[in-house]
Amino acid sequence: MKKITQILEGKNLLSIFLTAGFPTVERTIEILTEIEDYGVDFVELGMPFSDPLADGETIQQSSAVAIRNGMTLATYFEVMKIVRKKTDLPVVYMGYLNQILQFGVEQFCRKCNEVNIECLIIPDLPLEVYEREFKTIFEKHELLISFLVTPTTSDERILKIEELTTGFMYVVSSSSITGRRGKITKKQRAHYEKIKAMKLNKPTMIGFGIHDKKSYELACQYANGAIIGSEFIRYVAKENAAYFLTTLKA
Amino acid sequence: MKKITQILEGKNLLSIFLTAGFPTVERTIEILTEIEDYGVDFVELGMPFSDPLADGETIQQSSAVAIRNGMTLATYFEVMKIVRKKTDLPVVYMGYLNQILQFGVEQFCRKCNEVNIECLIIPDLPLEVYEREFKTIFEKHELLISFLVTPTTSDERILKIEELTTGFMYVVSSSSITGRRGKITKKQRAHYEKIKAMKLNKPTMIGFGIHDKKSYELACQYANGAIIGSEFIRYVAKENAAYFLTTLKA
Amino acid sequence: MSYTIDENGYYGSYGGAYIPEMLYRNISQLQDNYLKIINSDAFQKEYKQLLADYAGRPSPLYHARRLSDKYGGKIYLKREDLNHTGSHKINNTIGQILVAKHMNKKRIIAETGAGQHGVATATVSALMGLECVVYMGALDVKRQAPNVARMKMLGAKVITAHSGSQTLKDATNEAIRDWINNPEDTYYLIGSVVGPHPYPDMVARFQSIISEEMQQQLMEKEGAPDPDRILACIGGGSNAAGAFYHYLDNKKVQLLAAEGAGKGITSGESAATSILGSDGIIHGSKTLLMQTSDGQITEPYSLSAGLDYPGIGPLHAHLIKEKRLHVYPITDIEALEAAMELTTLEGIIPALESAHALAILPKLEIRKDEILVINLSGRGEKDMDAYQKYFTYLKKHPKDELEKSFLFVP
Amino acid sequence: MSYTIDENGYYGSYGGAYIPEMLYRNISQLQDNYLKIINSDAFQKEYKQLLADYAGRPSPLYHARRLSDKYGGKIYLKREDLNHTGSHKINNTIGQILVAKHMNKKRIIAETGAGQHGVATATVSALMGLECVVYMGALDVKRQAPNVARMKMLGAKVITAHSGSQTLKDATNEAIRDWINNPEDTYYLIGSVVGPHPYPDMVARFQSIISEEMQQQLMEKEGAPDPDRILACIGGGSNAAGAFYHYLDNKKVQLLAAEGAGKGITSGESAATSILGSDGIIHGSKTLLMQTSDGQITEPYSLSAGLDYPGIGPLHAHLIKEKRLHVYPITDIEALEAAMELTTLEGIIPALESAHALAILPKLEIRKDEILVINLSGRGEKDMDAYQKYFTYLKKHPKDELEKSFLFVP
Ligand SMILES: Cc1ncc(COP(=O)(O)O)c(C=O)c1O
Ligand SMILES: Cc1ncc(COP(=O)(O)O)c(C=O)c1O
Repeated sequence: MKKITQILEGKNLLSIFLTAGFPTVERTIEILTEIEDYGVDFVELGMPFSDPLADGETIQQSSAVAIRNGMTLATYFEVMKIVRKKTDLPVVYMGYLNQILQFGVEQFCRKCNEVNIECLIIPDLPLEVYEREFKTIFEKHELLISFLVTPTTSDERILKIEELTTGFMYVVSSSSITGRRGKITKKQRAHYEKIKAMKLNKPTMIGFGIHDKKSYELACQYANGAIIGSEFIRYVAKENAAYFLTTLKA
Repeated sequence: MKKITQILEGKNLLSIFLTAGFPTVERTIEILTEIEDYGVDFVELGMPFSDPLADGETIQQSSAVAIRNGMTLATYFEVMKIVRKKTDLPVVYMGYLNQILQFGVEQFCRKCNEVNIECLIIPDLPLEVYEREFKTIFEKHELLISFLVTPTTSDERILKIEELTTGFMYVVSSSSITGRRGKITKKQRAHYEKIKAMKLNKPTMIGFGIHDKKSYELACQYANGAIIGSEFIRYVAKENAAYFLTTLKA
Repeated sequence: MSYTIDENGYYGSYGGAYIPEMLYRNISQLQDNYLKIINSDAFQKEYKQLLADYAGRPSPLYHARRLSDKYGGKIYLKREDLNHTGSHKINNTIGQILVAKHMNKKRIIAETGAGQHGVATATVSALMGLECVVYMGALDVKRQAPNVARMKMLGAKVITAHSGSQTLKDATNEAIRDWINNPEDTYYLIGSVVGPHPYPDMVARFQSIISEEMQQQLMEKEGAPDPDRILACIGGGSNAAGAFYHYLDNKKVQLLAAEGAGKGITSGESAATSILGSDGIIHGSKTLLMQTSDGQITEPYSLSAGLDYPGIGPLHAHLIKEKRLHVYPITDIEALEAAMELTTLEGIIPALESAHALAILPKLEIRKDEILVINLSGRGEKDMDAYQKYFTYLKKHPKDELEKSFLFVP
Repeated sequence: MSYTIDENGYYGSYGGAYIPEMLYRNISQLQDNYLKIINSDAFQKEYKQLLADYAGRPSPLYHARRLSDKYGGKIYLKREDLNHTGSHKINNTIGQILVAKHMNKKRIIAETGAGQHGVATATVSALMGLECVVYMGALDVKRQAPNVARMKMLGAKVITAHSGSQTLKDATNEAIRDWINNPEDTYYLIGSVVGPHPYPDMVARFQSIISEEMQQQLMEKEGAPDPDRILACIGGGSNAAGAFYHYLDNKKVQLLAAEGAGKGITSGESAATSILGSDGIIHGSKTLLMQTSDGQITEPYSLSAGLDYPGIGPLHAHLIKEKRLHVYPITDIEALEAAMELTTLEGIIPALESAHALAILPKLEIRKDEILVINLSGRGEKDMDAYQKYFTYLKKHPKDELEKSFLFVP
């Protein structure tokens, strides 16, 4: 059984999203090697993209900085190689489809295996295209995949996503791009409740808009854990990430 | 016989055009009372109009100044009343039709009679309209009329103009608005020659573009005399009009 | 009673050709030949083809539903704004440029106010490969800058008129002076139903395509060719003449026009000729014009450069005298409001001139079953500057309802 | 071989819908319903009526004699410049606003480059009384200022996109993000044959009226519906798709397109996707796009805001791959020259985008008896600023023929 799969059986999981190469390549390596000490269960390491459709300003800007820092998919795997010398913290690949296509899907999969990336999130790879074109190859390389579930996803479709999910179901907290702050609304809570009530057979992680202890803990009541992205990056930018993590489980 | 008719039997006639009220009403009166001494045979006293279609910048601007000085058709006749106390120099009325219409044609004619204006030039009153609508009333008041003849006027039409002319035939020197300077061209000379060769039965005066001794004397070879307008006004503006007149017959 | 010219070029007591002798040959050539030329088959074929393929005619007759909902009745817009170059002016310039070609002229001159006639003239001159000079008042050069740029790109020379109020009247003076100076090869392409005979009649004929199409389109859409009322703005009056033309003798159709009242008819800054004008002569034509008691032509004012003219075509003077036409003075602010309204209700930004015609609507009592046609003479791109300024003003002063006309400085 | 989409929304290997799950419901609703909606009689009736009475269709097919004299053959211009709002974009926005109404949407969002699609969207939104938000890159807001003013007056909110190259690509990103944030009541009205399925097919269908009319008009004028070649410019490719649509399977008709080569295809500042692009995914569609070897999308450059896009519609990518379409890269200067030429020869100021299509002419060998149709996608009012600058530059540097592309800074 894969390490990530094991971890995803747990509760109150804390995952963070990090843009590879932000604010510098060195800092990414440092964060990845140290973060486990702060109670982070696994990391989504984002491959920066020039045109991240589903992302808000924080991730857009961190991506622009990372690209300017020379982050490429090749560098991404180099970073992971270095990281792997120090930690076997589970790292989920998160990135848009175009870069994988340019890199070559086969080679991409091999590289993931090499650096022990076990799971992928590709936000602009829809379920249907995955099934038709990518399922076989990802399975061949034993790469798990996680799909998003949003407030607009129908029940029928949630079940289909459940079926195809091999990693976890990424429950998008609200209908929005990444990076929104503010209190978790009644509507969002209803969405959490609905998902919980469906008693899905796959692990669930809630993400988008989780930004403090309160929203993190609330999410944990409904899912296996939560993912903090933009807010974490904001603290990284302020060089205050470690402090931020300590507040979450304090 | 009217005084102007007598004068028009002469040769080498010198006539000047003056905008009434330019540069001031007082100066107009002065010029009119003194000008005979400089060899001027008769004067065209222009009633300033806001939109003088056939006039160049000099007359446009002098007209604007005169209007600003309060020159109206009523003032025009007042000026003439004052002038008439000092001189019986023949004065030809020159002005656009609109003002005469507003003043009332009957009353206009009476006023002309009162101040001994014997002859009219109305550049935008075409021959045909004159014949149809104005001939009777002008004749009733014994007002003479002068029409323009231009280089584009056909021979047939010149003869018709000759027939209707009761004052003189105003031979426009070239196809242009007033105020052009520059040497008299071959084309203009040909036009002069043609007119002379027609041996017209009415007096002729050449005008438009006559601006110095040379062009004046040339015109005199082909007509009864010449009219100086814009150039005279330029000298008036420079307060040098008397000097200019002395150069013409020197 | 008849609304066509007599043999001397008069509509009743208005019209004629009060021109200096220097223009006689050119004008009489035109008088003698224009009907022969434009009634020839060859001319009509070329004219109609250019109207269709080049100008984009017929212009649609658009049922403006949301505007109708607001004012009642069934309001149609005759979409002259969709013509090539953006107004009705092209109908006339296509016609006259063909006349000029038939008369073998090599050089075209024109006056322009809003710049639409200047652009339309520069356009057809380019099309025919003829030299083109456009006279435009200095104030208009400033307030209709986009059109100046277009004329220049089209190869026309734009000459700024600095005299008088530096608007259309003065541009016209300068154009006439140019024609006097260039009597041989030059054709003066007048932009409205003004000037000496035969211009008012010739221009009206070229614009009459508007009402010709209106009749057909209403026939198709309503089963009858006659609307109840036709609304148009009047600068010189060409778009109105075109919109009224085929209905002139049809008394069942009411004719309504808007003129530029500027800051109000009693403000001293307006161009409301029908109210403030009296009989006189302007630009070679006997007509209604704004003038002093002494016969000096008054300097007019309207925010709309195309309506900023102290005269009116002799046909319209005659129609007013005969009570065949009712004229509404429309202030700058009323026109601006009407422009905003059409834009947000129908997605059509009208020319400021055309907005004056729209501004008649709130002044009418409209029966439910009534059919109105508003001649939308042009589009508003050239007026974006004024519109933006008003827009900004309104944002800053939402409460000043009554004071707008004094406070808004364009 | 077929040039229509398959059941998954692909033209050959291009197209599809590569969208995040957040857009799935909206996109699949659209996929499932668009054909049903637009093929209904009620829809077709309303669409056709608005095209005719509101947009001013059919747009003329104009035989450009002087242009033909210069280049040979018989050159027709399809006059999309005469449409309401000034370009072909209105064909599509009228169609999609009706789709949005059928789907009960209350809020319209759009991206725009040249501003023509933004204006066309703001226009139909006003017409239907719907809220409208338009995203526009900061650079485009600056260089197409007249259109920004128009959108605002039409009641649209214009939001400036400051990311990336601050052009069309970035505006599109922002519009997609808005749609993600507003999944309930908002309709995303895309302006070209780009984006996820069904947009490329839907937009192409709405623009296909162009070639539908072309066939009829050529039948009338030439006795046969087929020209020898059709020329169009490609930003995303909607006007080209419309001009080619009914000829796609008719191999006798050659299809030619122009793309924005900016300062030259080797300059590093261009938008010549067909030459510099490779397969990838942009804005939810698999197609040709300009990208780094690492899959980052390249920031494009063209003086023409409407062509300043690093991708191309999937239909066109497919046509290029199948060698059905030949694409010419056209530099800024070539386009400017072509714009000047059309203006002075035919009295038509084209949009800078359309000028790219015209600039193909000097690159062709044209037989005397050949019939060419150039799709004149829009008018040039919005580009007067660039034209004036070039005009001024040429006056100052008449001799720099070869250096122009380096020296002219717009
Ligand atoms: C759009 C538009 N409408 C109306 C006018 C007024 O002219 P007319 O009264 O001759 O139609 C103009 C003049 O420039 C114009 O541009
Ligand atoms: C006039 C005009 N032509 C062409 C285009 C390019 O778009 P498309 O390739 O979708 O026709 C634009 C885009 O704004 C445009 O405004």
